[in-house]
Amino acid sequence: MSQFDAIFQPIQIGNLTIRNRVVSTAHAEVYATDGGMTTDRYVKYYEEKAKGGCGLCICGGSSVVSIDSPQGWWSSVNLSTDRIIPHFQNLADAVHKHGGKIMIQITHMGRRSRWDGYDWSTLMSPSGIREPVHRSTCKTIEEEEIWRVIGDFAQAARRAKEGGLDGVELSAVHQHMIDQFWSPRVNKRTDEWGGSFENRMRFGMEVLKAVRAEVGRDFAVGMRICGDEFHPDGLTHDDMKQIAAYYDATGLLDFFGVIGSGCDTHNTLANVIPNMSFPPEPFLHLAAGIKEVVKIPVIHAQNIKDPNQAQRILEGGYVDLVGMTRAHIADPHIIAKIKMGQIDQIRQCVGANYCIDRQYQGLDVLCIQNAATSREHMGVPHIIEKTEGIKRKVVVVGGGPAGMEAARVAAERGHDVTLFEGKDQLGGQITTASKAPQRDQIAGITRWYQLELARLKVDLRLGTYADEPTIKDLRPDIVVLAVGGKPFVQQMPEWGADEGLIVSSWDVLDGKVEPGKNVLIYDTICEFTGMSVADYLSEKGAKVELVTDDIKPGAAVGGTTFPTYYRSLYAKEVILTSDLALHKVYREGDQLVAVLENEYTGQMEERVVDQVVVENGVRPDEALYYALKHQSLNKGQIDLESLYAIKPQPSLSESTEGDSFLLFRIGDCTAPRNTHAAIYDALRLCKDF
Amino acid sequence: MLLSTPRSSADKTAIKVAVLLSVGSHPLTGRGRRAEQDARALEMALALPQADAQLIHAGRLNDESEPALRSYLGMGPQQMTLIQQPKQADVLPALEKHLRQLGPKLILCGSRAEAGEGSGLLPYLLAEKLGWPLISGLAAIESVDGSSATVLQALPRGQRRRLRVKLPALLTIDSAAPVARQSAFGPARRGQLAEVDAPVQMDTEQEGWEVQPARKRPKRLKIIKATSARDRFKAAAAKSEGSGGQVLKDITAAEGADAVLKLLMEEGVLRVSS
Amino acid sequence: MLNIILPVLIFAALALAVVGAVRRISLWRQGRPSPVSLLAGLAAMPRRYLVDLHHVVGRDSYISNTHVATAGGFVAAAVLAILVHGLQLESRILAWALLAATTSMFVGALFVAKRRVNPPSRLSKGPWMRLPKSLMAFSLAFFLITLPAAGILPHGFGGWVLALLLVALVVWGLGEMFFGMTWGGPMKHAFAGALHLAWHRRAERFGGGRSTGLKPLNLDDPNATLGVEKPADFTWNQLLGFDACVQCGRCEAVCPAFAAGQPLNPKKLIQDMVVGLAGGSDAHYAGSPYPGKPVGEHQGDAHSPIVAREGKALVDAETLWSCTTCRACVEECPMMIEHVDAIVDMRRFLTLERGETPNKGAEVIDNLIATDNPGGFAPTARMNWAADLNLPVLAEVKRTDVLLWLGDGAFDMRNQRTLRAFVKVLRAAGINFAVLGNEERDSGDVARRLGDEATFQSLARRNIATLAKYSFRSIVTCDPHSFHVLKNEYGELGGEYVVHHHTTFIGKLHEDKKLNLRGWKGGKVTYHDPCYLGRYNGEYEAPRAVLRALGIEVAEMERSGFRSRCCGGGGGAPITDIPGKQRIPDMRMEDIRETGAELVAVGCPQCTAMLEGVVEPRPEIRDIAELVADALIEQADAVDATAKKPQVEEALA
Amino acid sequence: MSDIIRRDPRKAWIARNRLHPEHASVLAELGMGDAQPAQWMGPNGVMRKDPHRVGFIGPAGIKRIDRSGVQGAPGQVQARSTAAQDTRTAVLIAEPAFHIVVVPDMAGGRLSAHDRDLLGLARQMADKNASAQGAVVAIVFGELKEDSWGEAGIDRLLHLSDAALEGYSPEYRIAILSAAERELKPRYWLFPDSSLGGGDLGRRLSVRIGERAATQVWQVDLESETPRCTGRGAAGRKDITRDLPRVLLALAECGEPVSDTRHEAQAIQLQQPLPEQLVRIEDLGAVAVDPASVALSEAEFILSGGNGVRDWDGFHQAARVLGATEGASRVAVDDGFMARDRQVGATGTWVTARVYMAVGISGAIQHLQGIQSCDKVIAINMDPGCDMIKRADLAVIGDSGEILSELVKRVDGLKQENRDVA
Repeated sequence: MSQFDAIFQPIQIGNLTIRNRVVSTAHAEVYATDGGMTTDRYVKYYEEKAKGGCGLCICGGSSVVSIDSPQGWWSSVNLSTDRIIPHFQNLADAVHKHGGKIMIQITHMGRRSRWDGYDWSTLMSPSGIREPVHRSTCKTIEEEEIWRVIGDFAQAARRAKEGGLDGVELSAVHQHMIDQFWSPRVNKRTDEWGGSFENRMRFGMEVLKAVRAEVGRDFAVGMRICGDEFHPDGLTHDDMKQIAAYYDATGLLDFFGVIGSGCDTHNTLANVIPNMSFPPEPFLHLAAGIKEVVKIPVIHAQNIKDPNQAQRILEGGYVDLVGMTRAHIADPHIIAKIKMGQIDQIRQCVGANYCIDRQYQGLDVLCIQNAATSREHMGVPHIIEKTEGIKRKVVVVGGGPAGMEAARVAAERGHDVTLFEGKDQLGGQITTASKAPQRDQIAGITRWYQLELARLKVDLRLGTYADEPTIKDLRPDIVVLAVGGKPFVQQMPEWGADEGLIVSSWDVLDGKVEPGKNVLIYDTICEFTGMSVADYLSEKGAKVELVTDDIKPGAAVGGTTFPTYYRSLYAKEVILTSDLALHKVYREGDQLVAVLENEYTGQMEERVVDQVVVENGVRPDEALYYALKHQSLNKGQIDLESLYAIKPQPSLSESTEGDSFLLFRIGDCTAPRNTHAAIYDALRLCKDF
Repeated sequence: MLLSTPRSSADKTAIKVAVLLSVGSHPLTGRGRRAEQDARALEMALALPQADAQLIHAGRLNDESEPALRSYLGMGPQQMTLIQQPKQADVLPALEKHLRQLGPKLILCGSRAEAGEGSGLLPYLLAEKLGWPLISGLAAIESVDGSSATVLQALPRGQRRRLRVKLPALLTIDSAAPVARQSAFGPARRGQLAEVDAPVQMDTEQEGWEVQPARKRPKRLKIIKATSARDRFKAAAAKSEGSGGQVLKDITAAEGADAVLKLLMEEGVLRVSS
Repeated sequence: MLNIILPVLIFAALALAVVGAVRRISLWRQGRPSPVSLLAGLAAMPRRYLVDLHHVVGRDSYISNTHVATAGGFVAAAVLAILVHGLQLESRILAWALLAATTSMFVGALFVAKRRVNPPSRLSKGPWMRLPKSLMAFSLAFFLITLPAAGILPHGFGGWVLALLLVALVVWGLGEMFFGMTWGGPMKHAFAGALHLAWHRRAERFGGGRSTGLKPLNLDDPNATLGVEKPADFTWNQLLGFDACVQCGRCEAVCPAFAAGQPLNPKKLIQDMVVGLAGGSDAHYAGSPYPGKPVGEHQGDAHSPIVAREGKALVDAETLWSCTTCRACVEECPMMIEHVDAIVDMRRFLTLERGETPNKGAEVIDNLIATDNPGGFAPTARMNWAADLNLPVLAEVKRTDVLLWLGDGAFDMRNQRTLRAFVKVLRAAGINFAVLGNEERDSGDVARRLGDEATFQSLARRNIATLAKYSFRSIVTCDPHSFHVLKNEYGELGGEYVVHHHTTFIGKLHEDKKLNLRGWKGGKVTYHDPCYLGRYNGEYEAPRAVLRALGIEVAEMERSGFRSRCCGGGGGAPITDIPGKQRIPDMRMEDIRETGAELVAVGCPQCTAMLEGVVEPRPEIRDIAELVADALIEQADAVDATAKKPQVEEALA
Repeated sequence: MSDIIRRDPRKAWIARNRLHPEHASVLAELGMGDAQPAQWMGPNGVMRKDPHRVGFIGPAGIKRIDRSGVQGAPGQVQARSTAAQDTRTAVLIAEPAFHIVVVPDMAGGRLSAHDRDLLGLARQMADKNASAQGAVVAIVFGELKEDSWGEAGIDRLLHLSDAALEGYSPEYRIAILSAAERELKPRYWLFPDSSLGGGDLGRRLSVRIGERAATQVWQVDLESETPRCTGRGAAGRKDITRDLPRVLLALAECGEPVSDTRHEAQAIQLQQPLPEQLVRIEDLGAVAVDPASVALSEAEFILSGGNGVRDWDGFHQAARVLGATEGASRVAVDDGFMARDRQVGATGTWVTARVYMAVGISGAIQHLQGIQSCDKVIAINMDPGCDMIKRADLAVIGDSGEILSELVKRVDGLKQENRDVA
């Protein structure tokens, strides 16, 4: 059929025919912000995936069935009330319209949540053992409560069915109530709900029976489990095989979703959504192991992002369906692009985990590289339509994320686009970031832009710094400045940047300075760069201490990413020191002495090192902007009301004939933020050019 | 209509080549067809100058097998000898008897049948019974004279090795051999299926076997035996890294090339002999 | 003196013509029998000539007018000359009439002569270069010798010298025009042409009819020849048809394979058949050769194989496999010769008897036999593309209004988009339709064009048996090849159906106001006529009407409608893949680019595949079904009819 | 700066007091001891710390920090955890109850993964009855590079090597195996059912000794009453389960390779001399094949190019001269230097080459995944820190263009020599 025939082989799940083997697996979207009801945003987000060809969407990661499983933190869907039913109907219609199928994951989170919100509920778990990731304490669940929750599961499933969804997935993974009962690590009960294998299985079994009794045979019911908890006292792969076979034998289940790793510690949590430091499909063997012992279809997700990879896994027969969830966040049209033979046009997930790291902070899921994802309801487009208006000459200055996106979008609109980049390659700060160990995959963002800009025939002027005359020579109608910024190491003169006593993190990563042997990194920002520099230098054999005046180094790095940094940094004996501010640096012989001041006591201490690296963020590069600002029609101003409303800039209606032009600046050269901000700046501004 | 130039067995220079043919089965639909490797064996015989190809099938003639058998005749030969054997018969004695009578210099066949046991043992049994040398996995016959044949044997990874074998010999043909020519409707329809009777010996051993559709068996991913949870995790998520490789720094390009060459020679992947 | 010589000459020429005719007829009779009503054919001939044939000739008005004057003049002059000079009927009126006829003929001959000054390359040279002179000799001679009879000049004017000169001219003229007509000169076309029209093997083509389906082989008779091995294996009236060729080269001018530099020239092929039926070599052929093959190296006779197993015979196999069966040659032929029939007949022999279908041909045929589709896909995967569409399947619903025939495009990701689009259109129009699903098989088109009549008939009979199980009013398909086969070639095997191409069907839906379409907003659009829809089935208008309904004004290519240039995808050509100097789809894309179109609308999966195979940048290729589906205003969107549809919609899943 | 007092009376006191917990570190700091401290007073009166020095290796071999000051051995913390110890238990089977003979393929002179699976299966069969353990005998031929016989589960090793055994010598080998059959009377014979090698030898032996071999075996059930095995039939479309015969031709993954035990691999020899052999099959040697005709996934030797390749013509020439199949990294493909079907890695083709030579490829994680089953990896790269170097068995740091052209010169030279000799 094609090189991807295994992907496009339909499959039966229960009575349901799924059109292909690709699933968007359950994740918390943080869009059910209307008290746990699925919002317009929520519906459009899934509709886009269905429109893009996704076979099955399982929405609502950790959607709760009971009133006392609080959904506050990540705004999960609330199935504890019939109010949800009409919302589900909207959702189901939107997905079905495009031939997709949609199910929802339902659960009682047990101890795995936070109590300090909404109804301030009391958390419960089989034996009242605290859960570390959420820092949550809980009570021991009582028999009456067990039966109530079992009934809640059944009612939630009924609501999903009445809402027109195609099925439910019972979450027995991530240490929710069902697998809390399974795991002897947290189930210390001595009654019929704990102890022996059968007793530990009882709660899940009763849930399954109750759900099945409520929804009948003609509605898909699956279960998501883990293939190995990787906890010393947790469930092993063999345990999980036994459990899977046990539930499979009931004949009540229609599918299993299997992932690797438990996640009730920060460290294991990072395995569940493997970031770019992991190899492709690291835990496939666990899912394949489960598949060996069960008869029903098995879904596996975890670092499957590429069509070839998906085809290989499916063709190999390891599992029946592949979850490509982050792949769909990065490009909801991935399936359509595979079908259209546009493999090179797929915006491939790079595993930056911006999406999931936001979610763990209770923020809505967004994609680092695709600013249209989950903004469909606002009218931010995934597919840029050609303009029906005049074709313009657009000059973009700066080949970082903002500039690349601006050039791409303007070119998709059909304009004549020239992109200037001072370096001899595209990417801007992404290139710098990709130099660190474990971070090379982030260059995938640039890779996509490179292919797209070539496809769209953007006139790329690499290695060319655009100055005022060069730009005006092109007689542009629109100039977009995306020149980014420079490391801001001059903030404190005592640091000695001007005397050459310190170097910037960029200098190190870009290879402009040789790595020292004994290095102090001072990081005021506590995001990726500081950690990356520490990792990079220690990888090169340096003795490294990473110091911050913040509460901990890497404090702003998300929950699925800092653990992989920690694994690497601790292994290389990098010292992580908090609460010390860099006071000054001076030279002593051929050594440098860094004077550090304790943030809370003012106590000074020194370090003798041979290199001091300062990561103090970025300062916008504004020179070109001010050179052009007053010559431009709009004086460089962006109309914020239009921008935020995803409407065209009013200034676009002005005539740019002759020498006149519009000037906009985006990304870090306006104010230093992150990759997503830069790309969103560009997309929402340029989509109406 | 003479569609091929048949060589009568009276032709003194002709080398008699027996080609053993079986009824194949299409991998997707299971429809009967000429077996891939057997057809290649026949192709090899037909392409051999001076060969007098004798087509032999041991089995049953029925509505199912006839189109498949005729598709060999569609390759040009006018006749096939059909040694009548019932289902579940051990065709070896009948084949042996027939071949001894026929007295070919070469016997060609596919490595393995597409239906039934498909163990690939038959050619070996036959060679053992006849006392002939056997070469398996042929890609080509380069030349044949009265006393020997020079052949190319297909090795794994697309490699080839040249062998010379004393005749008479039995050769089994691999999928690396040239694709069989097209089978044409006209000659297939016209060709003769000459049935001969033969002694029947039933294969009783098979009665104790259980035969089921093949169970899908994915290739092994990783074997992780570690008992500690952390080690299991590490083994799962580890980057593929070698251990103790040799790193040559600060050397000249010539020295580097020498080191690489040495390893290539050791591993035997360089073929500088031709 | 002339009074004596002229009758002798005229009757001698007529006698020689009869001898020539007997010989020619005996050559044709080497062919296989083919039952034709001889008398009815002869009776129909004048009308076929004057109406049907003239319709084709009239496409070139210069030569058409010239031919009317010359041929009309000649026929009249010949009859009158026999009366006036042969039978010596004394009639001034006849003499004047003869003068008028010869004048007309002479004027015509002048125009013929003019065409022969720097003739276009498609015209054969050689003896054809002398024809205008012969025409002039004939007309001038008879004009002059008739002047006395008309009373314009006295008898005996000019004395014996002039008389001798005139006799010489008469001999030349009579020789070429009477004897040459039957023995084998350029004028043979008149004689053979007239009989060819009378006894054409596709009488249906006359009177505005259409006959494009291939004739089946009788496979039940084990002794019947499978296809054509030797010229004598053609039917006698096919041989006659070859003889009718005027070597005008119109076929050559429109042949896509010839233009692409593949070794095929339909005119040369017909001439080679003429060489074959009479015996000899092609050394005397004076037209464009097969690209890359010098003239003079091939020879044959009526009872030798046309294609040699090794070395050269009359024609090389690759010539036969270069044809895309696009019928452009047949469409253009003023003599209504059936090139495609002849080519397929010869291919049948190569495939069925020799098993020499080149390149992927054997594999495709094996796949068709083993899996019922040319790609060798699992027959159970035919409906995979529609897993999310809940299409009604006939095995379940048993009866429907419209049977949607999917074709093998169901296995192709590109064509699946077209099918999905068409399903959307059918649903929007509220049509009661169903599919055969996994019960459908390849229609047999490719097998048949590759000469594998056996596999074609096997597929066709099984399809017919399947179709017989269900009840439906009509079949609709997005594939013109399936369309043609179902409509025109299943009949002889017992399958009679009402079949529509999807564009025709959509056109009707639009007429019936069943579709609510929004206006076209894109750029310039051109339309590419699929051969099997256009030339094979005469449907040029419906696709254009649909495009008009979308608000698209088609920027027509120079070669469109019945003159449309093939995409290169027909007749199994992409499978046999005979190399040329360039690729046919590239040439077609050049035609498309010349219109300045940004998008080319198509209506055939083969055309889509071939044109999309042209390297980018190139205009976008969309099936008409996709354009219509895009433009549908659905209930939900009706509120905001101007909303843009995301392009991804129809790509889907 | 100079006016900051640098004397520290407290330290001076500690230096004198041997019982003071900080005695050692102060001594070191003052240059009076041999260990360096983790913190000390700087010349400006600001405490200087070297956090890398905190703690010491305690008696359990684990880093220990004792802030009570009772214990301390500064300066010893740098030792990183030592390499994992070999935890395999050694197994000696002196008096085997029976023999199981395995005839591994030894492709490239080493035990292949298939061979190891087979040895794992043999081990399982030999160890089934703990009270009457069998010995696994491996019979190997020719020149070999393998050195982990015991780790693969071999108790006895019969290694035969003479000139007549090089190349294709099935009849000679069968004579040897027949002799082994007579002398060892093995309970089972195990062969890898590979396309040549064991697949050929195993069938030959089975007909020679009159045992109907089970072929394409992928599962052996030792638990049932009589041991049974399941193998593929009908071109892989059927599973045939039958009683276990004496000769077994098994597929890859028929068993798990031995990993927990180490065996003796004691060399043994045949007692009886071999009968003279009539040579009916003569090996005329390997024939050069066009590497481009070998599928990337099967290629034995791959030359793969990436971002670091500057001279692509040189690269292609090198591939030609070396007779290597060409591969590429994703970047090289994206940049248009190589075709998409040449891409190696998890997102391209998984390769299994005996030698994989990565030129200018830094080793993205997907790429490394795709080459994990390659035997030997050679890396040529400018960056000694890249992941490919870590993976490589041989890494050369330097300009790839120059190294390749030097290599080409040498190989051309060798070819010339060979021609001259011939």
